[in-house]
Parts: sequence; structure tokens; C-alpha cells
Amino acid sequence: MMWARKIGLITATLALAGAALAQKPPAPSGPKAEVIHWWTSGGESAAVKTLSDAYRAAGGQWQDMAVALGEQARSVTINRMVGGNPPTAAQFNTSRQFFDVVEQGLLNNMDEVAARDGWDKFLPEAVLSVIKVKGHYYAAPVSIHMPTWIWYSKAAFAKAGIAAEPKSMDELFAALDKLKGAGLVPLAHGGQAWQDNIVFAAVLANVGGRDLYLKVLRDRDAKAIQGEAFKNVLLTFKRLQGYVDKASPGRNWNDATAMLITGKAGVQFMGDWAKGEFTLAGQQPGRDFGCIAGFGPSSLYIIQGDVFVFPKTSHPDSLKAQKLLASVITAPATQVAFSNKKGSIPIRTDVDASKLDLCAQQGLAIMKDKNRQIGNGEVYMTPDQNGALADILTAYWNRNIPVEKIQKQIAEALK
Amino acid sequence: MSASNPVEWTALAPVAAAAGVAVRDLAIRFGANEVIRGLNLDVAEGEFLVLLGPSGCGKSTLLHSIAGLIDVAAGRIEIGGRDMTEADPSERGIGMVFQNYALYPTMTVERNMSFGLRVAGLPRAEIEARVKRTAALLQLQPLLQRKPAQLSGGQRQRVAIGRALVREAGVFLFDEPLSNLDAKLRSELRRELKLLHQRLGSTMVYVTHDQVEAMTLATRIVVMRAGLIQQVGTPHEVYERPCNRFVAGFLGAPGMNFINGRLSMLSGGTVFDAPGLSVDLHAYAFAGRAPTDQPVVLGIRPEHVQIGPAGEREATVQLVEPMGAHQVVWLSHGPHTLAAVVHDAQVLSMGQSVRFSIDRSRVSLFDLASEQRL
Amino acid sequence: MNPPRSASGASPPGGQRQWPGKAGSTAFAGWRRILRGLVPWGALLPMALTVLVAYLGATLWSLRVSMSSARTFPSDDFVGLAQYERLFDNERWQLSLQNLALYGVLFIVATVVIGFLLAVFIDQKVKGEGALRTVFLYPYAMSFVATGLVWQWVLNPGSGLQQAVRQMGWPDFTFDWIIDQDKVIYTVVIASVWQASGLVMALMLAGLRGIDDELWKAARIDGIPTWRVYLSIVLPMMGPTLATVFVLLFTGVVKVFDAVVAMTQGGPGTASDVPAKFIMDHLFGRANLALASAGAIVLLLTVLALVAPILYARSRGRSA
Amino acid sequence: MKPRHVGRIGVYTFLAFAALFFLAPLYIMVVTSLKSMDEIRLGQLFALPQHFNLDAWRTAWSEACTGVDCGGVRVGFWNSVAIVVPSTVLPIGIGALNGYALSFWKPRGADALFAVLMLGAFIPVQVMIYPLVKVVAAIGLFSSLPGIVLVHIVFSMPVMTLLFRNYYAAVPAELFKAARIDGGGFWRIFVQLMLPMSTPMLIVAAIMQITGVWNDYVLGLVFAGRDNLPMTVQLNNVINTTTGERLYNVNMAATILTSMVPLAVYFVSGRWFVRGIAAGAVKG
Repeated sequence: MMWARKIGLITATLALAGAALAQKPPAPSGPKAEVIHWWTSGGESAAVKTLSDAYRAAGGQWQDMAVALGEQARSVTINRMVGGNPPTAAQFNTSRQFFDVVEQGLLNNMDEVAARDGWDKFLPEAVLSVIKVKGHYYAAPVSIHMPTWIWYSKAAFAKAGIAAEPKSMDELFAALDKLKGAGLVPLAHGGQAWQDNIVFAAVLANVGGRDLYLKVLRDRDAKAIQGEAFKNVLLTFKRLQGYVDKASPGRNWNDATAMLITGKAGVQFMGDWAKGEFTLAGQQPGRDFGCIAGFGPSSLYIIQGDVFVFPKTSHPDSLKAQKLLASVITAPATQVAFSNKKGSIPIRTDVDASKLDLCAQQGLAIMKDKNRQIGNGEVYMTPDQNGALADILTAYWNRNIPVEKIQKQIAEALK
Repeated sequence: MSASNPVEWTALAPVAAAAGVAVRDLAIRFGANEVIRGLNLDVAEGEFLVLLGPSGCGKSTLLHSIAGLIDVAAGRIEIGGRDMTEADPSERGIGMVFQNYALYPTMTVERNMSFGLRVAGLPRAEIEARVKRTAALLQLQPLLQRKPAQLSGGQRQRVAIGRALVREAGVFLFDEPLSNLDAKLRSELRRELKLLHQRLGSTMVYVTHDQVEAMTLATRIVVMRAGLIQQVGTPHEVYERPCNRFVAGFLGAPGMNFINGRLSMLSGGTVFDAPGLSVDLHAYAFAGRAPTDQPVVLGIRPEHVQIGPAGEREATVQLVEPMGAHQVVWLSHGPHTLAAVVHDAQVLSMGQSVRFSIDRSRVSLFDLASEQRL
Repeated sequence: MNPPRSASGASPPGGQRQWPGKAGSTAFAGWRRILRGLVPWGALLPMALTVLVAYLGATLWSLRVSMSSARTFPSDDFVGLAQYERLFDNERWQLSLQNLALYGVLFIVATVVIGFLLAVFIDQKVKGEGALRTVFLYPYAMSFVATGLVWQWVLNPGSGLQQAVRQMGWPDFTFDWIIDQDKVIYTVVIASVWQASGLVMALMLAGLRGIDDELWKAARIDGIPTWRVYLSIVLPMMGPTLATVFVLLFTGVVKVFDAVVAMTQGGPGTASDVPAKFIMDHLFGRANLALASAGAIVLLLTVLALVAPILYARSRGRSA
Repeated sequence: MKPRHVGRIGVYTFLAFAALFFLAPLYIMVVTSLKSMDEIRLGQLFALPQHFNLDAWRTAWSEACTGVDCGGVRVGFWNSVAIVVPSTVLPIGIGALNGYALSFWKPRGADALFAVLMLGAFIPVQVMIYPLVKVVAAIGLFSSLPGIVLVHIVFSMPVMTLLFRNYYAAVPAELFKAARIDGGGFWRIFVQLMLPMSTPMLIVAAIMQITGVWNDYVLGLVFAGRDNLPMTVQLNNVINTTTGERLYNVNMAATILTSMVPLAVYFVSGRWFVRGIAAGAVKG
């Protein structure tokens, strides 16, 4: 008897999901979802619209609550939970930011949707390690960004006489020297703490390699941090600072990308969201600018993405809304539509990549190889440790401090 | 504060030489309207000239223009014989005392008096000497270290006077300095000012709307109205021989009685006729020929109406106002009401009929239309 | 005739003013007077409630949290002064306190001087006073998020003033404080002075216009030059206005946050970090409620150490 | 040259330079808001726009997308007005009442209370948000208009009380004593005598409170609730983004639009500065 009821249940939900997708969207009487997120700029708004359209198509009502800047949005979510008026869903980064919230038991889990849609099959291990806490799925992944792309302006490379795309760190330094020789700004960089950290992560991944990356950030092994290999990573990181123009401190990342667009600068380390600035200026990957995920065949694909968490609420139909939302945003069609607008890559590799742009396809290809996937610092460290590391690195980038002292400080901060 | 002791004053050394002031066809404009036009005035050295008139008659404006605080539209101002029309207030050798004292609230009395001198760069010894001398003159020594907020109205005013005196200016200007004080204090300070003037011998120009201050302080009074000088003369002249009805009415309390009537020639002398009242004026010193056809106004000061059994005329007492030293008695005589001042201790009561007579030698006569004295 | 008590008349201590010589008060009158005595307290109830619940309550709560290991949510464990130790060997916190001191002094002095000068010059009966007042006051109306960004552009050597002047013909003109570790805090001062001196001007102008005109005439007669009148006579009279302005600016200094975030993000590196930004970063970004609360408590104690002597002197001064 | 004229020239030169310093950022904001993004990318900050277009202003006011909704900053305008009016009238009323009670009646312990209140003004707002959310939620006003107004009252009380306490301290005590002798009670003196006389300070307090509340972002975001979000929330959504691209011309236009109300208040209140402020109470 048990079996019959279970099969009945499954077929019923499948029928419901299938029916919902196939038919004309029913009158918007479906479950209401109030979603807090920080995709507030032009390009990002277009991306979140794909989610809201998909959710409406599935019969739900999307109530949008956009709040600029991640820190601000997360604080509003937490304050709303404390005040007893939580949203239906709220955006967080693919990181440990919401572990405390899980500990306090304030989140509903999405085990049912995860099991039904088979999240384990298509989600990268790094993402799973964050959204699964003690066996329960507490967040639905939305996007995968790679923060450490290397962008270069084809016009600037042509002017500096650089024929081919650099394939290694040394070739990159050679290109930077040529750019300097041609009187251009070799490395376009915005002097803000989080941007300094992106450069560091890129160097750690490309120079240090997978093992050192995990030893330093995940295991936080003091011996590795004090070791020669890590010292070399830090020195390479500092060496890059020499190629930055004097007006870099305080500059916003879009202004740095603008230097690439106008051909005043050659290279920039920035996440894949930079594609938004290039497309806005009417430039196309491959033609006006190039994108390098990493050097070498086993280059790493650092995962920094966004997820939705689902606060516990007393409203009856909100759990239904949360489940519908979780399954809608992880559906392949939504993922492709969203990635196209957002510049990120889908969270699942079993999607038709043809509609994605050149760089996204390159990223998806790398993602197919499981052991080239790796999480960014936030995945392995608590926000506090991540922040402390950021302080040390940005100080090192801006001031000349002996590298040994920096190694000691990092070991101290991450113990 | 006990009355000051006059003997002590004479010991002090004299102050700077007094200076005269000459105003030649002065005109002052505020925006479009002309407050003063074509005004001429001479203030002799050492004189105490009082500018008297109702508020808004331009007396303060005139004083401020002499002080250089108001720009002059036309005309010239000379002080001590030198042309000061365009000069800065501080270069005119004047001191000024204001109605609200205008003391520097955050400075002690001593600093209030010495600040101007210190800014002018006088040697320290000279400053201290002047301040000591003026403080002694105005009994301010015990107050020197106090702040204005810790002083009474009278004390503040004396400090304001002190601040003007230390400048040892040729001319001192006073802008209704006593109007914020109570009656008793006002009479006290009035007396002090008079003694001060006699003592220092400097030229003073004093603005007030209070005729008692004018009569008691002035060597000469300038009565003003709507920007024009009505009359200039000694208190006695202005009181006894007012040149027009306004001046006559303005001075004296209670005010002069006015009776409208006409003049007629009777047995070789002129006689003033009004319904129920006629006065023989053959002894009246007419300025020009005695006009006999147009209507005139007879002015009789209440103190020139003597009530007593020997009175020539009949009247009934309407009202009695006891004033302590004297009484003001209101009489009705035919259609006229006359005020009389009675000094002796006659007891009069309402409705009582009495006899009174008019001192014909001290009456005034004005032309009804032009209000000028005849 | 002894002088009446000074105008500001310190009232008899202990609240209620008793009118001497009140003829035999009946029980009813007595009861009524007690009631009338309570009315002022009743009127101050909202203030008392706000102080106890909001301010005192929040401070005590922060103190309690600062002695726990709270991360995103307050936790009730107890770690004593561990957070404070961590705070004081945190290099970024010490730098932020130094920045605050430097910024505070420069900002308050510059704003008061410029605000006073603007008020004085506008007080010279200049034409177009209305327009000028709005020109100096408009920055206060705009949110610092955008105006801070504009100041970042202007002060950025790449795109701002330095480049414009160089193009105009002075090739070696350099004005790049915003990218210099030690000078970046001055750029935050410039932008903050630009935003706040309009308000100071408004308050000072209000004070100037309250001064009796005869005082000016007396000073002219004493031959005191205009600038000296402003300096030695008018300025001392502006005591209460200056006190209000100082308190307003000082609260602004302690809580400065928008200016730094909009202009320099605390950079280059953490060179222009300020306590409020340190607290905000740890409160939200790094989900470290305990350390942020510790920072807030230390900030409050530093303010208390600075302000208490002034308040004590003023209250003793008034009752002397 | 007469010395007075030299003085006048000095005055006007100083004011001219000061105006230049103050207006430069506004010039840049307006010029940037009229340029297209391509022109802005060139970085010629002070250059005038080659071809002048107002699309940025229209986008900023009614079309800029912030998240799913594309309503520009207009969406929050009436919410801001609904928040500002009560959040100006009530705090000023309470501030005046506190100032009056503290200056004239001086009930026992009130000065100590005021000292703690003034210390409260120094606590960074962000730290107090968590406990206040708990308290406001406890009384059921969280995410509501009365909730945000109450929060504004709490956070503006120190400054408002200070302003009025200092203003009333300058009023001569004789005025208050006279009113007491005439049998005036606490409320009658406050309403009929003190309030009418406080016009200058009411103006200054109104200017500061309207500006402060209109420009507030953090409190409105946390306490006002989804359907009362003030205009500054849309403004921040338009301007700030971590990884999205920034349309600087739209940002500048949006900022200027959002500051229209405080600017209008300054312009209107300007004329009070000439007459109102000088009206002292009892002279001398």
C-alpha cells in the first residue's frame, strides 16, 4: 500500500509541474513570492526579469524588492526576519554568509525539490558543499560567476604589437611590458579592496594551482601559507601592481573596464559581469575584446555565484511558493535565459550552450571537468575570515610591506 | 545710588575743547521719500542744544547724519569748523550715547570704555588715565570689572555716557538716552547730565520727545516737525513766545488752551472776540500790522489762568486733577473749556462756580489758517 | 537700589518656582500645585521613554553583545573582553581612530571658519543674497552617495581637476591626494566641508541677524574697523550659536560614513577608513555583530571622554 | 578709490570664488546628466556635452529599471512625502516641547536625562538598528508608515531638543516670569507665548529635519516596509550596483531629481532668514 500512495504523490506533483509548464499561465492567483535581491542595475534587471517571467509563467506572483549592494540587501533580509516579516525568498552569495541563519533554524529546506529535480546530478561539487548543510538543501543556486576572468582589449593589443593571446603568466607579463612600451596602461585596475582580492585570487589559481589554493583557503594550513610556493604567489601578485596606472586607487570597476573599451588600457582582471559593460558599449567577445578563464589545460574555474534562501514563515502558501520558485529557477530554460542576460554561466552543465556567448561557452567547457571546479574564498572561509584576508591583501597591494610579514599576518588571520 | 556730591567734581581737570556744529541746507533721502530737505542749523561751542519733536519728525535722522551714521543726499555738515559731510563717524571727533545703551555685552565696563581707544592705538597710560578720570566723574569705579548684564538700567546708561566721554570729543550726541529708565531714575540722570555739561563745557546735541527733558537741559531748543525746523530758541523764548500753533501746543503740560475767534477794533485797541469770551489785546506786541478780517486763534497757558475771588470772569469747575505740588482745574466758561493751574492750596470741587482772570500780557495769538504767530 | 538678578536668572535649585508671599493656600490649592508640578514631567515623558528604551537600551544591549561571540545573530555566551582585545590589535581599527581625530579637527575648524566667513560676507547687505544662500546650502540637500562620486571624479588625478589644469597649460600641476595613502583623508575633509558649511552659514547668519543694530552704530563711532567688530564683539556674542554648531558638527564627525564610502571606499587599501565604516563592514559584510558592537562602545567611550569635561564645565559655569 | 568701495570689491570677490567652489560639483552633475555614456567614458569631466540630450532625465524619473520594476525614482516620491510630513511636524513639536520644559521649568533630573539623550546622538545609527527592529516589531509597527515615523522621531530627538533648548535659553527669563505671574499654566505659556515666538528656530529646525528625513536611506529601507519605501531607496538602486554596469548620466539626473524637495524648501525658507530671525523678544 505504501508504494501506491508514494507513486500517486510523485505522479501528482509531476503532473502539476508539467501541466503548469505546458498550459497558458493560469490567472495570477498562484502563490505570491516576495523576493529580495540586489540585481539593481540595467543589465542585472533584465536578468532578474527572466526569473520573474519564468515564475509567473509557472503560475506564481512575483513581488520584487530590489535593494542595491549585497551587504545592504542581506542586512535588510536579516532585519526583516528578526522583525517577524521575512520575505518569501532572499538572495545570498554562494558562500557561508547564510550558515548562521541556518544554525538559528530560520530557513525552510528544499530537500523535496532537490530530490525531485535531481540537484546532486547536475550541480558542481563546490556549489553543493555550500547549499547542503547537515544533509539538507537550504538554498537554490541561481548563477555561477567566475570572478577572475582576464579581459583584454584587442585594439590595445594590436597597438602594442601583441599577436597571440597570452597562454601563461610569463606570456601575460611579456604582454604587459609591451603594452607599457606602447605607452598604454598595461593593467586597468580599480583600487578598491574587493578588486585587489580578485587579482590575488586569479594569481593564486593560475600560479599556485589547485592544491595550494585549497591548502591556503580551505584547509588554512599555516605551513603552506608560510611556504615558498605561496610566497611566490604573493610576489607575483605584488609584481602586477607595478603595471597599474597612478590614478587607480578608488576607481570603480566600470571605469576600469571603460579604459579597455576605449583602448586606453590592455588587460583587466574582473568577473564575467564585465561583459555587461562591453555589450552596453556595443563590443563583442572575440572581435573587440578577448576573455581568458585561466592559463593552461588544467586552469581552475573559480565559482562565485548567487543563491536564493527561503526563510521560515507562518504564511501557509509561502512554502508552496518557495518550492515552485526553487524548481523554476533551476530549470534549464530559465538558467540559459538568465545566464545570457547576466553574463554568468548556468549552474547546470546539461544545457544547450549554443545560445550562450563565446566566453560563457569557454567557461561551460571547463566546468564539464569536475576537478577544475573550485569555490572562491567565501565558499571556504567565514565572512569574517574572508574580510580579514581582504584587509591584509589590499594593504599589501597599496603599501610595500615585506612579503614574510604578510604571510605571517595571513596565517594569523586564517587560523 | 545716592545723589552725587557736587563738590568732588570741580577737582577734576577740564576735557578737550568744545567744537561747534554747522549744518548747511541739508537733505536726507531714504529711498524715494525725502525725510529732511533744506535744513540749516548752527550749534555754538559748549552749547546744550535739544532737538525736540514728536516721533517721526526727523530729529533722530538729523542727529545720526551729524554723527555720520546716515549718508547725506545734499548739503554740508561742519564740525569744529571742518567739513565732515563725507567723513567717517570716528573721524568727526564726536561721542554718542544710544537709547538702548549699545554696550558690548561680552566685555567688562572698563573694557567697554577703553576698547575704542585701544583700537585707535592710544598709549596705555593715556587710556588708563582717561578711563580713571571718566569713571570717577560718573561714579563707575566699583563697577569697572562687571559685565553689562550685571548692571541696572541707570548704571548701564552711565557706562554708555562714560564710553562717549573717554573719547574726549568736541561734540557729544545723545539719542533719547533716558527713555528706557523709570521716572525717578530719569530725573536723577537728567540732573547729572546738566551738571556734567556745566562741568565739562563741551557741546552737546540731545534728541528727545520729552518736553520736560528739553526745558530742563537745553541752552536752546530746536522744535522739529516732519523734517522741518519750527522754531529755535531758549527754553523761555520757545515756551513764552511759540512761533506757531504746533510749537505752542507741543510745549507745556497740560497743553495750551486754544480758542477760535476774530479780531475787531474797539476804541483804538484790538480786541479778541469769541462767543461768550472777549479779551482786550491793545497791549499785545503784534509782529506786523494787526489783521482785522481773517479768523484767529487765542492761546492761553493754563498757568496764566488765575482762579480767585478777584477774577474778572465767571466759570464752573468741570474737573480737578491733583498733581501734588499743584492742581490742574478744568473750567467751563460758556461754550469753552479752559485748563487752569492752581498752585495755592485752594480746595475746589466739581460744579463749584468760581471767578478767574487771564494774564493778558502772556497770551499768544495765531492766524487760524497759517497757524503762524501774529 | 540693588541691581536685579542677571537676565538669564538662574532659577532657585530644585525645579518648581515658588511665588513668595502666597496667601494661606487651601488643601485644594496645594493639591493643584503638586499636579501643576507634575505637568512638566508629563510633557517630558516621550523624551524619557526614548532615552531609556532607544538610547540607553541600545547602548546596554550593544555592551552585552560586545562581550559575546555573536556573528550574524546575538548569542548569549560570554567571552569577556576578547572582542576588545581583538579590536585593539586590529591595525585597521587603530588607523580609523587616527583618521577620525584628524578628520574631526580639520572638518570642524574649516567648516566653522568658512561658514562664519560666508555668513559675515552675506551679512554685508550684498545684492542677490537669496541666491547666494541657496548656492551655499544646496549641497546639504543632496544625498552624499552621488555627490561623493562626483568629488571622487574631481579629485581623481586621471579624470578630474589635475588633468583639466594640465590641459590648460600647467603640465606639472599635481593634485592627487585621493590616491595618496597619507593625504586621502584630506579629500574627505574637502567634500564634507563643501557639504556642511552651508548649514553652518545658515545658523551663523541667524545669529548675526539677531544682534541689535545700535551696537553696530556704537562700534562705528568708536572707530572700530568692521573686521575687528566681527572678531572682538560679534563672535564672542555668538556663544550659544557656536555651541549648537559645534555639537551638530561633532555628531556628524563621529558618525561620518557616507562621505568615505561614496568617495574612497575606505581606500586606497584601508588608508581612509573611519570607525563607522569599520563597524558597518563588520556588522553586515562580515556578519560579526560582537566586534562591531565593541567598536561602537569604544567609539562612544572616546566621545564621552571628550564631551564630558565640556558638559561638566558648562553646567558648573551656569550654576556659579 | 574710497576704502569702502575696496571693501565691497573684496566682499564680492570672496563670494564669487566661494560660489565657484560650491557650484563646481553641481556643474559637473548637470553636464554629466546631459551627456551620452560614450561621451562620459572619455572622461572629459568639465567639457560641455557635444550633443545635448535629456533621455537620462526621462529614464531617471520614470523608466530606470531597479530590479523587476522599471519605474525610475518616481515610484518613491509620494512615499517620501508621506514619510517626511509627519516626521517633520512631530519631532519639531516634541523637540520644542522638550526645549521649553528643559529651559524654563527645569524639572528635577531633566538635565541628566538631556545629557544621556545628547550622548545618544553620537551612537552610529547602524548599531542601533538591530535592537530597534526588535522593539518596533514588539509593538507591531515594523514595516509600516507609523513605524518609520516613530524611528525618525527617536533619531532626531537629540538635535531637535538641543536646537530649541539653546534658542529658549536666549529668551530673557523676565518674559517667562511675567507669563507665570499672569497665571499662565505650562501648556498655555507654551502654545500662546513660546511657540509663536519660536518662528525663526521652527524654520531652521524644519530645514534640517526635512533634509535629514528626505535623504535618509538606511532607516527607510529597514523600517518602512515594501510599500512605503522612500525615494532614496530607488535612487540608491539606480546609482549603486556591485557588478552591474553604471549609467552615470542617469545617476546624476536621478540625484538632482531626488534633491528637488529639500532645494525647494531652502528657496522658500530663504526669505525668513532676513526678517524672521532678527525678531528678538524683549529688548535690552
